[in-house]
Amino acid sequence: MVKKFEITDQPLEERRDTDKVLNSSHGAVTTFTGHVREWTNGLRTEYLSFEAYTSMAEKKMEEIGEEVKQKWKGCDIAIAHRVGLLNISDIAVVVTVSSPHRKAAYEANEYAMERLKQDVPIWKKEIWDNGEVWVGHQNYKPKGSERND
Amino acid sequence: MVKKFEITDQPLEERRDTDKVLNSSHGAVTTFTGHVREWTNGLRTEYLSFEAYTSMAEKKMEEIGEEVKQKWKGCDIAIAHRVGLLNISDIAVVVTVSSPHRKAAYEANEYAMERLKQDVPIWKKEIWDNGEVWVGHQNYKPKGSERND
Amino acid sequence: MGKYGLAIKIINQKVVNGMIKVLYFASIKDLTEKTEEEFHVEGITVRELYEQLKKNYGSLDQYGLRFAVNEEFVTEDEILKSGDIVALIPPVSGG
Amino acid sequence: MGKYGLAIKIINQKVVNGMIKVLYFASIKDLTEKTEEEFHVEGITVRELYEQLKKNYGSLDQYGLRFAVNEEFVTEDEILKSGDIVALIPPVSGG
Repeated sequence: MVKKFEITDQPLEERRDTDKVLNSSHGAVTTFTGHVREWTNGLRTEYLSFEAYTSMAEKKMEEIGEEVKQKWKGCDIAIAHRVGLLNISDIAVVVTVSSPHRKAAYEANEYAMERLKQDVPIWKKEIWDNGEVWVGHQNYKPKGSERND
Repeated sequence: MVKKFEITDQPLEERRDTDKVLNSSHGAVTTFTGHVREWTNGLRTEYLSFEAYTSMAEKKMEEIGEEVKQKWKGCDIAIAHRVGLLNISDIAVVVTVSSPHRKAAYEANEYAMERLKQDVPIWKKEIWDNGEVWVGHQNYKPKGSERND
Repeated sequence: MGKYGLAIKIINQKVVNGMIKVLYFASIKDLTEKTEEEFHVEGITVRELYEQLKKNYGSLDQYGLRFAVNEEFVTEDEILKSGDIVALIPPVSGG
Repeated sequence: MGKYGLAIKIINQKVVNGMIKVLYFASIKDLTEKTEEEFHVEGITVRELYEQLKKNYGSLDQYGLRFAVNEEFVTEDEILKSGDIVALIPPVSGG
């Protein structure tokens, strides 16, 4: 069975989900990939660790998918998020949206990423050479520690 | 040499350009692919043919790239467009944008596609079982013949 | 069941069935040094459970937690029933 | 050089050097049945060239053409010089 909303500990590829969402009335596909950055405002990340409440995370991603299909008729969407240790430039998340039309594909993809960052129970730990922190969980937080927002 | 702005008669792959644009301070990559739709408002397309004024098209795409890098600092971008005969679901265009941050990656990608559709000298011919037409060149035009906008 | 007490509810056989599982993730897992534990606290609210967990593990307020019951976000007024799975959800940071 | 004439300009050697190449694409290529042709029309404007092309190929106005000289869009007031490459650009439809 094709799994459109998935938490996985396996490496992600950018184009993994296009075939799951594209159909013959779709002319546009947008793919977002979130990558591990090495440099953030001068701070060097060694690697990242992601943890998820897997069953709830997949359920929440599926709910986001339903929202997207309600808001942008005719769209389809797949979301995959990786957990475990990720090295620099590894892909943490892939959001793939297909649509008859271009504008909806952009909008729906961005919306899905915003919703994912709000409500999907996944947590990121940054590891530098001199320490580590769960992003956003404590008062101390290095400046600019968000990955891609 | 890496060619970031390219007209090609070879098949395009969605992830062809990520390595050309991603660097260690980038956390976000957006990819847009425009695919040949079979069904558009009930009209069945057999295939498409794209023609380009290649040298000017590559120059114009490069100018769009410069615009994008001016407007969204820190972004990088690559654009490839295929010419020749394309079958259903084939990729006609790939726009890849990498950025430190997510929002810019979406905006810059959408902007680049809009600019491409305005000013890059590429022409699309639709071929059905009973005829063909250069899209937008004549008074007669089947309803909804645009691919993805 | 008092607001600040997490007493075991012994009402006939309910003590056996009346179990609630609590899941810990990320920074909260680091704090509790476990991924889950079970409590016999049927009928209390999420707020009451949280107050007890603060007694067990120290101040949790600075973590900005949300709560999920059976994989859905709930308010602190949610009343827990036998078999519920409660998760403490620190600010999410996927993507 | 008259507004509606596409005469060959013979000024010393300029006739040899004074060549302009015109490129045809898509629907215009279908109409002209060629991809390019050359004219000796140095010093005329794009508008004057266009008027002559309409005499050669019939009405072109319905195509909504833009014009490029040496791979840059230009207005119809652009004056053509020796060696220029002019392209008739029908509405683009890439993507």
